[in-house]
Amino acid sequence: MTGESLAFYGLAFMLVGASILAVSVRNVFHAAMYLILALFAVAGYFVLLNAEFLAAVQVLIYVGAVAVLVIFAVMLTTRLTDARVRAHNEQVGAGLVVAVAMFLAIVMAMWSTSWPISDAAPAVDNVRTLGRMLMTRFVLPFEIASVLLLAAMIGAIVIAAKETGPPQSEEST
Amino acid sequence: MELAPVVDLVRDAVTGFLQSLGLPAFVIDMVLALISASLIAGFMAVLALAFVWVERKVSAHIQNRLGPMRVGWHGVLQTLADALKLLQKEDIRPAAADRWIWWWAPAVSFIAVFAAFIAVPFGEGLVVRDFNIGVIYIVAITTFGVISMLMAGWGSNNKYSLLGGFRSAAQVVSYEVPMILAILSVVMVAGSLSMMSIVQAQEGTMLGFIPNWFIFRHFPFGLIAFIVFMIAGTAETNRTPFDLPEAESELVAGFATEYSGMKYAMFYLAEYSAMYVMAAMGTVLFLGGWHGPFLPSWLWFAAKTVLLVCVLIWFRWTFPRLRVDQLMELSWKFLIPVAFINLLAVGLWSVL
Amino acid sequence: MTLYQYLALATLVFCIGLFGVLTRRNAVAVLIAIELMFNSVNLLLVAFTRYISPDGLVGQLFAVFIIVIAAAETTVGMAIVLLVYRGFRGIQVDRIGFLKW
Amino acid sequence: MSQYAYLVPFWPLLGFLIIAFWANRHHQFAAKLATTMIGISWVMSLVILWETLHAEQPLEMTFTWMALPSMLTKAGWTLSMGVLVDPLSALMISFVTTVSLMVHIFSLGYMHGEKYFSRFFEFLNLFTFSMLGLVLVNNYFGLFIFWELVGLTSYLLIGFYYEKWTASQAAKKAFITTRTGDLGMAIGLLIMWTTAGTLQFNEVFAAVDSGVLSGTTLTVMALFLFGGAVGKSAQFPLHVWLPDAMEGPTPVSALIHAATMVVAGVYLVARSMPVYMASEAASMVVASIGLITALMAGSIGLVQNDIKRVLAYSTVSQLGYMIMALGLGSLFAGTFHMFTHAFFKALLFLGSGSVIHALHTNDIQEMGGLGRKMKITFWTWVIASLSIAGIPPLSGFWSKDEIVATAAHHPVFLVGTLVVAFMTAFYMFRLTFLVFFGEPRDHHKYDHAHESPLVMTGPLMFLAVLSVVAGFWGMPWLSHGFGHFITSGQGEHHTPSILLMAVATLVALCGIGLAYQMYYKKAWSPDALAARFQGLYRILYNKYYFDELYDVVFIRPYYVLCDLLWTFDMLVIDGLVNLAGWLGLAVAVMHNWFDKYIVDGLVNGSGYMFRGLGRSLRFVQSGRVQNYTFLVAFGLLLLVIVQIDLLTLLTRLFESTP
Repeated sequence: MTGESLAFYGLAFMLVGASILAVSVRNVFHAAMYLILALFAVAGYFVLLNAEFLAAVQVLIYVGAVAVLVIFAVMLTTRLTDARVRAHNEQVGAGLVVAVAMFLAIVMAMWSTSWPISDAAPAVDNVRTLGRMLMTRFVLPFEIASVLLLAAMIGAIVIAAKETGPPQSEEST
Repeated sequence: MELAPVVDLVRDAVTGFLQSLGLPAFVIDMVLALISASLIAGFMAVLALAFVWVERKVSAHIQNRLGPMRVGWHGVLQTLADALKLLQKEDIRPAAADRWIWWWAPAVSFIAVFAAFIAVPFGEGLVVRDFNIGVIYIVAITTFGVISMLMAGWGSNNKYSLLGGFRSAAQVVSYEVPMILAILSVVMVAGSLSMMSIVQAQEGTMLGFIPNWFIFRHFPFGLIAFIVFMIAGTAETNRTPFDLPEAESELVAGFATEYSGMKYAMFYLAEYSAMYVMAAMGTVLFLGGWHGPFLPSWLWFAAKTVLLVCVLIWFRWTFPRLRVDQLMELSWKFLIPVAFINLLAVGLWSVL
Repeated sequence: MTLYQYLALATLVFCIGLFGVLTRRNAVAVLIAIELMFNSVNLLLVAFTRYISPDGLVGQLFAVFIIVIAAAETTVGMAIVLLVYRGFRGIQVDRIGFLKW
Repeated sequence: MSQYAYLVPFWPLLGFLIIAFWANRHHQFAAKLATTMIGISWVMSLVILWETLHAEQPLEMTFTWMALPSMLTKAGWTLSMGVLVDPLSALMISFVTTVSLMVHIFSLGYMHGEKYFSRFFEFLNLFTFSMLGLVLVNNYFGLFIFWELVGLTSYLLIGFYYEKWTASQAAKKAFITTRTGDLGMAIGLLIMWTTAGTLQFNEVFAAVDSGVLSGTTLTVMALFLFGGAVGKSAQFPLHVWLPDAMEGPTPVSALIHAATMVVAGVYLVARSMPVYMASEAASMVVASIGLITALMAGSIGLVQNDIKRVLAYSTVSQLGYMIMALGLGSLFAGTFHMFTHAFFKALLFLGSGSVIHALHTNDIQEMGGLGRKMKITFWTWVIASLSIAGIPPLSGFWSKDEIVATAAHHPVFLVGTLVVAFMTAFYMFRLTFLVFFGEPRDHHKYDHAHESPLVMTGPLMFLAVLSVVAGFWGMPWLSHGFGHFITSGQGEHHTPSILLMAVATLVALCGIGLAYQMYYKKAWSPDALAARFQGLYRILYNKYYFDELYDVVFIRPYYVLCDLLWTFDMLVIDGLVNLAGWLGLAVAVMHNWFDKYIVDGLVNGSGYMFRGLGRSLRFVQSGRVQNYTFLVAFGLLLLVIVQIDLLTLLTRLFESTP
């Protein structure tokens, strides 16, 4: 039992547990909280996998923005006195079957694949490398991603903003 | 007198002792981490007590009165007495509260700030852990403060609390953008995200007498970045003039309305510690960290951070509170464009 | 730690997310489950980077892109949820059958 | 600049298009845009006028528009289009844009708050475009196109308040009446096309010179062509539409029905001067029609009570003047009067608009004493009235003097001209005294009257200045004045006759004096006069019964004809159609049986089949996102299963088991 495996299994417990709770609890706010926990666990894995920058970005973007957005939506759409409604629809059984089958199938498929595992040492100072790649080889996807963000932002404003069109011109009778 | 050798000495001694017990390496790391954590927690508590007293005294003197005078010399022990009083208070839980979320909110708020202290360099070599992404780490980890406020707002099941939570989330998310942009201009010049490297990049002087701090570099862009950073930082820590989440004249106490006793104190502790973290970041990024002549580095750092904290206090007692729309406009229509242009200018300066 | 453990873990989280997407009635909960799926893929990509091309970092880069896309997706998704809530006074996904027409 | 003359009409067209397609809801923007566009055209046309003043010869640009194959000649016909910048067209565009700009500015104030504010400016711009195009093209065909376009915009603007019954009726009347004249013009153009084979101005004139077009053909063609001018310029007997056109907004009356569009007929005759000069009979008809119109309209104007109608009859009368001068062969007199008339008549109409704006009534019997309240309107009105009456040294005097000088050789025309001058002076000052002097007759309205804002009075003042100075250009003492310019230096040049000037001035002063006695001093009662000459008064008051005459002669028979045709339709044509219908029904009954049992059987059979299929597939499309997602996930699962490499998997399993 090394420190790394301890961390791995601890985080795995946290991640899987939080994920299961996130998709099963009735209260959506609690689900969002479990989602944050799961996101945090993923950030921990990123640290374990020598991707500290990504871990920070994960916390900054997912926890700082996405989760806040989710909580906002929960607060705006669910009233505090939650009506006693079913949390899951009628395809729970079918969904469970497909999810389990999918898990087994993917695991089998992964196991049956030969991965070209490399023993090279992990890159240090990966922030600098990432930045350089973003600005050279991947500059086009980078720009497209920024345009996508802008479009999403404008789209969200347009969709969610209340209708405040120009005043209706009075029609002749 | 530098503190770093002393700290190293103590750590080596503890490590040696634990190794002699035959413990595995990660256990030793954990024990060391626990010791650092408790040190930081104690430091935070003292800090908060001190700053509450400083704030009360400074505000009193700004308003031409005396402030607390009774407990101890010039009331230095007043805050301690208040804290003791809060500790003894009954912990009231609203009947309709969402129990667990209500319980965890102050803890998360404390943990968020607490975790940020790990990356703060209190002096030359005086840092718990020098992450190579230290700046982003601090920015990221402090965003948990928002979550805690949302949790408190939701969990209390109170409309004032909920409104406070909404306001804080909107505010913090909005002001994170100009703050990160202001930080980026420094990071771009320093070429590193590590707090230590950024401080080291500010060593020496320009023209023989101007300290080589980022606030003076690329004049006036460094100064602009600093101003943007300070405004955004004030908003991030929810302090006046940006204290809308807890605006007492509108929302009673905002997200903290339903809290009492120790949990309420926890929010206070977190707020003052966050203020210190913000001041420490300002010091590291713009004011040259621990650099300075004659005095030991940790004293310089302490002096600069206390100065910035005093500036924040000065803000609080000088400016009136903003309206929500003004708050948003200040961020999206003024600070972000300014920060972007500033970033561009610094970048061009660095390239040319 | 080997790649297979990360693969299995990421797959598990992915399938949990899939289950959530298929069964939750609340639209926000569906979005939460989608975030879980995104994260499992990110985890997978970073694990591949670590174990297959530790010096290449392309996987991490794609994780960055996925985070960006997830942010955009959530933004638009939440806006749609708010709009639906405004129009239907509810966000039960199986009640909103208007895609049929 | 002259080579860019085609750009002059372009700006208003651009304004029209922008407003029509994009700016219909932005009223203020539309108005300012329209005004700006006219302003650009105005500046351009002034520059063009300046250049033309110094140009050696007219500038003409032509391109082939379409080539028509011909059954008659081998070469076929080509139809050209082009721009002609000569003194006449340069003069026309300059005063058209001037008046148009003034009217635009005036309308900013006058039409303010209208529901269709932007549409008004849109139409004004379209009109200005059409009018500029009309005077700039170099052939009759293009002229005819723009001729119809101005007719259309005139229709649109007369009927601007189309919710009002009288306005829409007036618009239709104007349109149909002018169309009657245009039919004649079209026939004239067809004659021109078949005999001369061209519609280019210079080629037609060359054909006239060379004798290709001559004799009876020429006379008939010229008279048919003049039909268009009669309709458009409201000459006898087609003058009836113009007074009714006053139903349109007052700025429209100023721009279209006083200064610009109605002089299109005058322009047509002026442009076709060589044609008319070649035919004695035709020019005599033109001159006679002009004189009759002038006398008739002037006499009607004496007794009317609607301020705008008086001005309308005045316009008709003055147009008759111009036509007469042209018919008498003086291009100079006709166009010069057209030029000066544009300014003072536009000014009069805008002034009446200002008065109407202040009082909200058209009836002069309800006005009075306004001179004290509306100083600027009053003084500009007086300047315009003096000008139209022909009092030296205002512009009307000089142009009217030229007409008198032209008519001096024909006794009938000379007397008629002087009578018209007298009547003009009389009715103009009748208006002036009734509206601006004396005691207010309707105190309620008087108390609410006020001077118009600067945006309305500004154009008034500007036009007043022009009404004063425009005439100096044509003073008979100038050797290189207007006459020299318009005829390109080869035209007639009268020796100025002081006697004629004195007589004309005296006549005008007599008219003014009579009006003064009757309506200011009240020395002679107008009512008593009306009572004494009751018959004449009634004829004049009812406008010589022209409308009633047309009603009896044309409209009633037309209705009767329509009734007859309708009856024919009902009985014969409908009978045939119904018969065909019955036959069709019989066939259809037979078809029905076939359809029902054979075709429908097939169709229903396939329908039942697809219904059954659809029922079984319905569950695939539930409209729920999650059902679809489930299907997607299921498909993904299948894909993943395909991806499993069983052999490797089993090998690994057995390897790792021990």
